[in-house]
Amino acid sequence: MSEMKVLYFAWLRKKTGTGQETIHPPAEVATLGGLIDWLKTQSPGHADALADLSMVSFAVNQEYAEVEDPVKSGDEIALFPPVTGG
Amino acid sequence: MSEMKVLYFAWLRKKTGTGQETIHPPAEVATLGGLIDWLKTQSPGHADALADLSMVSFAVNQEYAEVEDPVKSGDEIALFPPVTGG
Amino acid sequence: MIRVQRDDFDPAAETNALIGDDHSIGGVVTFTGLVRDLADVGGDGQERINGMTLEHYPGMTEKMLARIEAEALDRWPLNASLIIHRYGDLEPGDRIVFVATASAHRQAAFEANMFLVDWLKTKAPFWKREDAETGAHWVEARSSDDEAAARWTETPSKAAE
Amino acid sequence: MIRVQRDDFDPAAETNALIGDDHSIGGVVTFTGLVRDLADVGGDGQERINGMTLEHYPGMTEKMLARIEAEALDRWPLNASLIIHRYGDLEPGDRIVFVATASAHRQAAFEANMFLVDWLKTKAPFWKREDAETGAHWVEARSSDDEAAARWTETPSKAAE
Repeated sequence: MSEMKVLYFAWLRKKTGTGQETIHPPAEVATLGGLIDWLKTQSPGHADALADLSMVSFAVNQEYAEVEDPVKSGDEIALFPPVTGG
Repeated sequence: MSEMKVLYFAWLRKKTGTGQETIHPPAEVATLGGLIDWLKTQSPGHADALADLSMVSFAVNQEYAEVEDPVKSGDEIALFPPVTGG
Repeated sequence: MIRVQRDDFDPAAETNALIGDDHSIGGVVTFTGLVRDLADVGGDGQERINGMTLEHYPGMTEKMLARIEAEALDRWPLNASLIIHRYGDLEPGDRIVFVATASAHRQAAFEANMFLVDWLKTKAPFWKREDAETGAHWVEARSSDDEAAARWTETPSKAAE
Repeated sequence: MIRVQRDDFDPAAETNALIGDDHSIGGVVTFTGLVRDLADVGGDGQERINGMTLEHYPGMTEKMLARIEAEALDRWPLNASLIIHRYGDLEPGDRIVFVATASAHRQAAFEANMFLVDWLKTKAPFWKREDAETGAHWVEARSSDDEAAARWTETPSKAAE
């Protein structure tokens, strides 16, 4: 069974109610997009946070990623709004 | 009789042998170019300093000026190489 | 050199340390970003803010800053560079970010500094939450920042002089 | 604010004084020009220099600096600006010039700072004499400085953001 760590930042942390969780998605989840679809089924908060993906940026193992990029067991996934530092 | 102050900077000061002089050019000197022609007759050092005007910048009363600009009694004239500050 | 820290810093001491005794440096450019007491809201509106909290993604932040700096060092002839970015709770007037670039000639120092600041704004995983009069809210990313960063995807002007 | 002086200055103290308690400032850009120990000579050559003397035209210098600063304040939405230029005898590593610009947003601060430095190099009546290994010589003006200054004769980009 695959195991991944998912991090949420800024308002995604607020909406999902967690800053970090360990998840065990089904084996057919092979892309970031697939993972997000699955995450949306996990709670109303997750569904709300991920309803509009144009408002969300993604990283896999601390590298920016797109929904079509692959994910695999052991990955660190991060979901966050567009950055506003500097 | 007209009286003007002429300032020389950098290597123009060295070549003319003076940093500042009060001059009394003849009445027909009415432009910066005319004044420079007259100055060149005042000493070999002046002639040498002003031999190549492409190497010289000019100011009249602390404003950049061109050879065709007018000069008159009481003016402060400055002759210097292109600036290299900053 | 990059640093991500909660504490304030001393721009003068940082700049002096950056220059050291390297007398081949002819120009040093610094950018200091400060917390403003006015925030831009929709349209031309502004509202007063009492403070700001900066959240970041530990690990990825350092990775991105190091990469951005390496890119600048690769693209411009810099003698030295420094990025400091703070996180945590900040008040109006507080320093948020500091970028310093040193080069033999000014053009490289200016260009590299602007590049670093533009990339910080669009690539470094920081998020600002403003504590405004009307309540706390997460700052939205600005398209003008994306546009500013996009200009560096072209080949930079030859900044050797 | 402009200052022409023989003495050194403290960039940190100057910058802090410039910002004061103006919390509408979001970005501060500084440029510090330093005396290099290598001078560019003909072609790609360089020679070591032991020091430099900066001569200027008292009166016209202040007039030109004040005018250049007024132009920058007119063209960009700056909260504050400062130009300090030294004259006299300087050694490698010494500060020659300092330009600081503060604005609500970074783009105006960066552009105005570059404008001021470019104009200083081509309009302010200073002349550098380098004390080089091969003897003292007056530094020649560089066409690249004229080109850098010329870009500002166009209308500047709208730097309101």
